[in-house]
Amino acid sequence: MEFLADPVLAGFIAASVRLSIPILLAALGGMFAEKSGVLNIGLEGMMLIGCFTGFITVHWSGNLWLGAGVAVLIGAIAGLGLAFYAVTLRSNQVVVGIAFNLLMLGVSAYFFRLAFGSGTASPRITPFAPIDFGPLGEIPILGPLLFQHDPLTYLSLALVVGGWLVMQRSTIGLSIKAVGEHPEAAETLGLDPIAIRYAAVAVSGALAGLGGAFLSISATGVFLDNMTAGRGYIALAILILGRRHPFGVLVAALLFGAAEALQLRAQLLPSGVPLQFLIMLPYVLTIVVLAVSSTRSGAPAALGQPYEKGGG
Amino acid sequence: ADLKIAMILPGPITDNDWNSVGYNGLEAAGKALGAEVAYVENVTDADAERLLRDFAERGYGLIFAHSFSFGDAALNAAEDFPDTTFMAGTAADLAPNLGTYSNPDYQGAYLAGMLAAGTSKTGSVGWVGGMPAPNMLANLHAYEAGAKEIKPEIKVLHTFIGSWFDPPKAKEAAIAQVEQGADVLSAQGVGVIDAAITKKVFALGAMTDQNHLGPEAVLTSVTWDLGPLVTAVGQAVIDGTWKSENWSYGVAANSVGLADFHGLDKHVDPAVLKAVEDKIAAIKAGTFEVPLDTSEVQ
Amino acid sequence: MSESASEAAVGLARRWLLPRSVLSGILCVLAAFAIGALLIAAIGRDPVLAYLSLFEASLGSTNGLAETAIRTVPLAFCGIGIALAFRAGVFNVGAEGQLFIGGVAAAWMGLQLGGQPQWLVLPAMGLAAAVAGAGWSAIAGVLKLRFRADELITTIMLNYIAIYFVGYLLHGPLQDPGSPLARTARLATEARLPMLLEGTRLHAGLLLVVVVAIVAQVFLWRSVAGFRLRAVGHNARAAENTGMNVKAALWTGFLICGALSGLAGFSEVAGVQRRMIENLSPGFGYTAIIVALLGQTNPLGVLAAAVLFAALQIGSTTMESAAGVPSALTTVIQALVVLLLIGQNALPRLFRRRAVAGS
Amino acid sequence: MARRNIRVAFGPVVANDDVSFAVEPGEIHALLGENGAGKTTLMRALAGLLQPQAGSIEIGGQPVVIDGPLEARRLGIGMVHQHFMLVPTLTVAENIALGLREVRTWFPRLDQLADEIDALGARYGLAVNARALAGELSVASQQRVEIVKALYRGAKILVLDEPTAVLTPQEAAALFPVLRSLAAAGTAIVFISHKLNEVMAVTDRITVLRRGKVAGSLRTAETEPREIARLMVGGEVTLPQLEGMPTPGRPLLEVDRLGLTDARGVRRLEAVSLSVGAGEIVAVAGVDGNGQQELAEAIVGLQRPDTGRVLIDGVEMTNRPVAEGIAAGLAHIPEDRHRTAIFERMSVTDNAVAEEAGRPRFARWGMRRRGETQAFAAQLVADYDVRLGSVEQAIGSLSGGNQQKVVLGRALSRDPRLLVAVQPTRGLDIGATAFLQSQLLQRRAAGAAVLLISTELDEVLALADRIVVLFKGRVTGVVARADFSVEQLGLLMAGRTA
Ligand SMILES: Nc1ncnc2c1ncn2[C@@H]1O[C@H](COP(=O)(O)OP(=O)(O)OP(=O)(O)O)[C@@H](O)[C@H]1O
Ligand SMILES: Nc1ncnc2c1ncn2[C@@H]1O[C@H](COP(=O)(O)OP(=O)(O)OP(=O)(O)O)[C@@H](O)[C@H]1O
Ligand SMILES: [Mg+2]
Ligand SMILES: [Mg+2]
Repeated sequence: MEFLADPVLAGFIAASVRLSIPILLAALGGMFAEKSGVLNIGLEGMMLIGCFTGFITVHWSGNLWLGAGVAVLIGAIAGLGLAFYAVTLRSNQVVVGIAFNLLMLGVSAYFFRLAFGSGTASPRITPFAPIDFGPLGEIPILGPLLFQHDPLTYLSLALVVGGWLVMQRSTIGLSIKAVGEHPEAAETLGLDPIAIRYAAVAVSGALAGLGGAFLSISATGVFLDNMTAGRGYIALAILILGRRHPFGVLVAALLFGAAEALQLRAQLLPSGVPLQFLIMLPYVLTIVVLAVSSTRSGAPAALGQPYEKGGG
Repeated sequence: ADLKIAMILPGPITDNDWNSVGYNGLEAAGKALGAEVAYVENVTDADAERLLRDFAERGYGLIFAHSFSFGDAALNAAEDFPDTTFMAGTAADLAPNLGTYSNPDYQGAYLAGMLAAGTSKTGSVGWVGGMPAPNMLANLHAYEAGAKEIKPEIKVLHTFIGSWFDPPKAKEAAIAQVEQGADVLSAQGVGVIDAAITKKVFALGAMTDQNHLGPEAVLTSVTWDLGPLVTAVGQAVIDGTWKSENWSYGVAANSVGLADFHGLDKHVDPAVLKAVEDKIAAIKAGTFEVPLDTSEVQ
Repeated sequence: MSESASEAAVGLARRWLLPRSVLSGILCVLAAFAIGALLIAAIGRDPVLAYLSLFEASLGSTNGLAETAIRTVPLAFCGIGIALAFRAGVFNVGAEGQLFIGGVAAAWMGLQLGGQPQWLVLPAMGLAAAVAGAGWSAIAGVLKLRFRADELITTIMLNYIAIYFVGYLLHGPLQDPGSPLARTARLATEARLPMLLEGTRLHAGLLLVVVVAIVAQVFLWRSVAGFRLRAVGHNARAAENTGMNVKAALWTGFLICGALSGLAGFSEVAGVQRRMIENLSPGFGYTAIIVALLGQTNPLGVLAAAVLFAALQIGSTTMESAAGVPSALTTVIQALVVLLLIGQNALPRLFRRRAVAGS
Repeated sequence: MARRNIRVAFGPVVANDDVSFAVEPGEIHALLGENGAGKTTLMRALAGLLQPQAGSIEIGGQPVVIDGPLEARRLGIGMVHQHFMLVPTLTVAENIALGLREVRTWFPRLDQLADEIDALGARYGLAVNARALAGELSVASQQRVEIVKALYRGAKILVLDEPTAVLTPQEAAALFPVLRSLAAAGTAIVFISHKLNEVMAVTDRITVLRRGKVAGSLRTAETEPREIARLMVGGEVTLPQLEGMPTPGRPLLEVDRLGLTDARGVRRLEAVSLSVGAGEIVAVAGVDGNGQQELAEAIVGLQRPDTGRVLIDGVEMTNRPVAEGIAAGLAHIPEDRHRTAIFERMSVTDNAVAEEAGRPRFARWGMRRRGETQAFAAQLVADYDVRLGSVEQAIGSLSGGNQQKVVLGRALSRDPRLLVAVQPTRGLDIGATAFLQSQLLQRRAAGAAVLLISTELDEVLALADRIVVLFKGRVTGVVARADFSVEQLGLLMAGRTA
């Protein structure tokens, strides 16, 4: 039982949590959008814009929570923009999502240069620090898993529980699911599928924005062009791996984070495995788990299908 | 002489790293020579040749292809624009109007390795980089060699994160190294200094003085100033004395060096500091040459 | 109304609508440019100069046209592949990875065949690329058809894996012996695509992709197999009930997309880079998804969308170098063009009832 | 409740034109009309799902404006839609809770709601399990859920759009007392149906729509089916009837001890054996969901049986691809048209040749022959009286009846030796039904074997040479034409073996 107290194991567990949070938040957001029937390929862009606006807000105001709040707000606005295309214009949700990602990539880099010039002394902020739980942090396994993190991590975990409450234990969740499965039925009961989808996509943008902000105001204290580096796309996979369920998403994100943490540690061992094979480990693992676990993906019946009001 | 100088860079000029160095060098040379300068950032290999030709067509007399991976593109462009002078970063094949310049930051990495080993109390030091490109490998091997010179039994941990820019991942890679015992880190990518701050270890900055990113953590930085090289090349083109060769502006030319310690040298054994100073002198005097090793690692 | 009369009416409408949609498409691009002009002016650059250089570099000169054509090739190859897969109901977004695998296979074949005659080497390279790309895509196919794993996800993951795998090959077994760089040795002249236009880099890959687009168009709309592919994409269950082989159609979607993306890799290797390199594609396979859908998943439409995108991307970078417009802004303008174009496609539908045209 | 001079138009299509219609509390009022006559549209306007361009609606003498489903509900209007409006992944209680203010937002009191639903159901003899997933219920119980949903939401005016189209005779018969007891409790009921005998049996008044206009309004007691049919179609319609004795030829279809387990592990068919000879119509009767669809799909090749054999004209065809069956002269008219038979967004032409696109007639060297294909589609449209604008129109834009005619034409134009038709007249109006049934009889006369799977006892009695009764995946009896009796069939369908 000695290995339980091993600092390397503790570090691995804590790192798994840290690496999973941004993806977890984006995937949780994606869950709301997909449950309502909208495929949000734009998660990546929403993360990136949250990453940027969160950073710049903290840089100007010095207030970390204000930064998180602004990232959430801007993410939600980006979500509304995507919803306008996906829901109102009924455009192909894949193209819209990719175009949004492109737009956010450009917008964030452009405004970063506008704000800080092309100079090379890149700005830095002091990110969230882990909360000190004293001896709790020393508990084997549980300590690094639960008691060595910063406030944003706990907020994220709370959001998972909140997401579960909303989806599984509230009529809001019922409405979202109804709209994603059978929008006509929802409409006959007086629900407004269009409004619900707008709201769900806005929430997904807000959560993705927070996930992005985590990268710049919690995980590090810097911003760099394209800093999300594809995490929004990974989140889409995590979402399906987690079966669009808040706790499933949590487990899947932790799995991915653990694979990443593991490969970063495996590189330090003389294993003889070529570097590139270690780096691809999280991606391979995702595919393998998806293949062995998915008997049915359980996608909402109306996912990706635009809804026309009163359309017969 | 109305020389116009252009540069294409593979990444964003705000990276505090390779691309910032190139951009700063270009700007410095432009000021020094009174030359008009232009650049394109985030250039992919697929676009490199076209942009080189583009600049050549628009009358730029001296064009820098600031990446080891632009060598082919520069060679092809040079062939079709014989009156334009091209300079490619660490290129193997040259042409009469295509020269190359090395990336001698590995010389600084050797010094960094000495400092790291000398400062380390655990007997392990770390190094985090993006992709296993030749300049990165040269840097890593020199760092290791420098460390071994001070402490032959030192352990040098290295990690490649698999992409050039991913600060959160670089930070986690560095944290993993600290957890395996490393207490001095070489930061070949944004994010590593964050890890040093969090884990209360030292980091050695790269390319520019990165102390502002972690005043308590960045012991010093290996700096690379491309300004003198770009200026000298520009002057040679203006004077008509330019030759196709490997232009190397390293430690000896004061282009590569160590930044100010910002007072943190108190944490380093004076004997080590002395050894580093002696090494710099030896390099300048030509009595020591930092080995250039670009072999692959596992 | 008699049958033939109504058909004639539909035909006429199509003929008259097409130029109109092209016109409104152009208007959209112009609108995106107008917004871009404001942004360019906002940072103190000259929008007129910027757009002149954009146009000049992409369409305003022989060389510009050639560069646009060069960029069109990989976008169109991948885009047509993606379009056909989408038609079959296969959400293959793995073109990027398939392109890398195809590229490395082409280079390997080219190096193996050394100094053999060109008529042998080039087809062999193309075949190797197509087979390798299709093989890579087939992984996602097996995952979907055997394990029911969503191809949208597996192909995204396989893109990462392909790029790292190619990285391994180029740092290891296939590395150019004379260089520390992650790339293969240079291909012999026989293993390079012929040049089409003196003084430019335009290579024969363009001809190949145009032929592929026409063949794909005919395949999709005139052949029995193309009909079945579309039918399966529309309603797989009804397709099965009418005696069609659903699995065959899905496999066709996976394999064609892989093969054509592999050919994109081949044309980049044999036509542009003349060796396999680590960064063969700056996201061609991802841009091609937009291209495929903007082209309404019609091979010829995709070709046109690829030209538009190629011109935009070529012009953008020149705009950056010539007028000092930051690349971030050119990215914004590209995104605006896409968003306005898809908005324009959708807007009329908001005001009109569902059209009665077959698709 | 009254509605006056209602007009609804969809662009050029006028669905309701100057329609006036009134229903009293405690009354069951039938709304009749051909496919596309405008019945559903009228009721959707009432339910607040679309707004009429002209006319007014009064409830209890007060003019009202129904601008949405919420307002409709407030006014006590409940609608059971032709295609059920249940979210399959939610439970019955959750379905009913949707959009209800009374159910708390957080931790909705679903248990209490479920009890109330069960109680409400019990009061009107509508047995529902409020805790079951809606998607796992049988069609009949989904319908009961829909009615309970409307009642729970306080419906005083209940609209049922073709409620019996998907029910078995027994289930339909069980529905009528419910409707009567609701009416007795003061509910006004609008009952839409194509089945005149039901309308005669259960309603008090009848309003007939034709092409969007009111063709007549009558008291049920004072009229008879012939008159109603005449009002509906504007002429005489007689449903065809099988005549003459069977001339049994060699068996073209033999099903031998077929067994099938579905994806969820439920046993759907158990040792089912039957045979259909040339020139014979064999009907499979039974309550919906007793294995009929599985039987048809196993014969056609869409589902894999795990035991037993299927022979077509003596050739083993078990588990062969659908294409082989088609090549052997098998044609299938599936139950779920939208899901299984047609490609909604493809043209009528493409749909018409879907089964034969690769035949030399329609293809040369793998390329489709455009002229031949279109000529064929045009012929089919003419032969089967499909009403449309152009054969290049998407089939999804045709009315259901016309879609069904294309499906039928596609199947019959191949001169199949064996026709498997599942619920071919479901939801069709009387004229279309007559046409389709006469086509089946023509096939028989031409020497084909027809397997007619239907839950409509009338249809089965009128058309079949023999009737095979299925119950819970087993054959409970085979009755020859001479021995047909409704009572005995009813017993067999309830599982009593002869
Ligand atoms: N959403 C719509 N858009 C355009 N036209 C419509 C729409 N809904 C109905 N229609 C048209 O209105 C007419 C009436 O349709 P409705 O659904 O009311 O018929 P119905 O009487 O219910 O027929 P059935 O007996 O087949 O159910 C049809 O001719 C149809 O073409
Ligand atoms: N959104 C729509 N746009 C155009 N026409 C529509 C639309 N929705 C329905 N229709 C038309 O409304 C008519 C009646 O629709 P409905 O679904 O009631 O058909 P139906 O004949 O009753 O078929 P079913 O057998 O499925 O009941 C059809 O002609 C259909 O084409
Ligand atoms: Mg209807
Ligand atoms: Mg109907």
